[in-house]
Amino acid sequence: MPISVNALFFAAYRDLVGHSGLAVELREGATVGDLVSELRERGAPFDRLPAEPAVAVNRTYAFLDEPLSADDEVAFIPPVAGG
Amino acid sequence: MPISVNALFFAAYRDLVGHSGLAVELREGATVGDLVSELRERGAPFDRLPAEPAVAVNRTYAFLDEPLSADDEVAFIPPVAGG
Amino acid sequence: MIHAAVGPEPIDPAQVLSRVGSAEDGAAVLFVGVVRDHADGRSVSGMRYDTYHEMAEDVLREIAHEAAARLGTDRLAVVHRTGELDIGEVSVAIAVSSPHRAESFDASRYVIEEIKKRLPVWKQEHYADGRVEWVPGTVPPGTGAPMDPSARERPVAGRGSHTAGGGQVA
Amino acid sequence: MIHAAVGPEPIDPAQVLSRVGSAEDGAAVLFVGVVRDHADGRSVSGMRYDTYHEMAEDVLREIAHEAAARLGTDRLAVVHRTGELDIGEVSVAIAVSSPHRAESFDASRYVIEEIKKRLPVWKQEHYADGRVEWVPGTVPPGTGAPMDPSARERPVAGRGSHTAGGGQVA
Repeated sequence: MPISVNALFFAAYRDLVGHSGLAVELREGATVGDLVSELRERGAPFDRLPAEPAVAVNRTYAFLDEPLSADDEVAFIPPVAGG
Repeated sequence: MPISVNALFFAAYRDLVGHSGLAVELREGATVGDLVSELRERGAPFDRLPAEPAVAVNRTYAFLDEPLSADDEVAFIPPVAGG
Repeated sequence: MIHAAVGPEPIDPAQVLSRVGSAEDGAAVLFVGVVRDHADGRSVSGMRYDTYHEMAEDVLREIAHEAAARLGTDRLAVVHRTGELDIGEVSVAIAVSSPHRAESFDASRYVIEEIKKRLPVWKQEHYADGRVEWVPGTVPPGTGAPMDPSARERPVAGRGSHTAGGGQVA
Repeated sequence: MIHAAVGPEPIDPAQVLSRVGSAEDGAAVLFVGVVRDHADGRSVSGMRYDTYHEMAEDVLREIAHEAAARLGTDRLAVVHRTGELDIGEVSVAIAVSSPHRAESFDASRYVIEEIKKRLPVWKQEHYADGRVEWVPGTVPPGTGAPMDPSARERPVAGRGSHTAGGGQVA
């Protein structure tokens, strides 16, 4: 059973890919790293994303080996600069 | 030629000696330490002053070996507690 | 009461300060971050703050609670602004109070340092020459490539201090 | 502009903060000292601040200039109150601003630490039980018994940290 997750792109990453978010289908048991690979393999503009971006899964920072579930929200987080 | 200096007492020292200030005659060339001795030798209440108090001469902190001149203002400074 | 908010409303530092203080407290510290007119020698005309809003309030609240534990009181308020700001406008205000001053200084500093390390906020500088750039940032700890398992148990802050990773776009 | 004042007028921290800031500055820090309702486990009902007024403004101005050198800007304002204060009233407010935050935190802390070390101000606590006591203080560096000549060239701050010398009167 494939699963669908919601990828979100902020700030510089949104500018890079030209999307603020999109749904991506992944095989069951896929990780954040698999999502990144799946997107980068689509070619331009997604191949402009870094191979090892910072991400948050369901609004919590996560490593690339975090497994994903259906409807997870995976945010691509450019280096932050608040304050 | 004796000189006259003005001794000032603040806060706890004013309470100790019961004066906020008084003129004291000293021999020429006397130091702050001589002023302290002169006062303590008068007995109560001045003997309640510490033998080595903090002082300011003309509004600048000074050591007890500082020589005094006529009309100098010598403040006896209890431990400070601003803020 | 701990207060943490992220939003587009202009920030009044005095109002943030008024959220802290109590009869037990002898010290209060207010930190104010302001948009300044220059960066790395370039003249800046304004700043846009973007945020991952849903996550940012969670992270700010988490930072506030960590800081309150150091502070030893729950008198802590922090507000971060979003949207378009002019020079001199307040981007962030942090107010804390505690019985003694050391804890207030420490907690105030902690909040702003952690905001810069891990609050999902990005700023885009508008330069006087009309160009626009995302300000280089910091990779938050606890994300990206997995570290070896021993390191992973306690994310190392130092890891998050470089500015690579697509932080700048002309 | 550096501002340093000692006097009996109530202090408005927001007004002190408004004395600093400029288009160059990205950070401002405001420190506020407040009379609190307890000290060493005893209930306090108020505080009297006495001062050697003529000297205190000189010393405060000197502290302010030293702090401004660390701050790297002249945006520094410090006001110390004198007279009878109730619980919750502001005894001291220090505002600074600078391009970056580290200097503002450092200068703000420097001013309050130096005030406590050497500003000729004394405070008398009024306790809920009707008693009154001078708060134990700090012997300022550079005064009292002469030290050996080598030490004397640079007064050692550590020397001034004890609380002996008649600081308390029942």
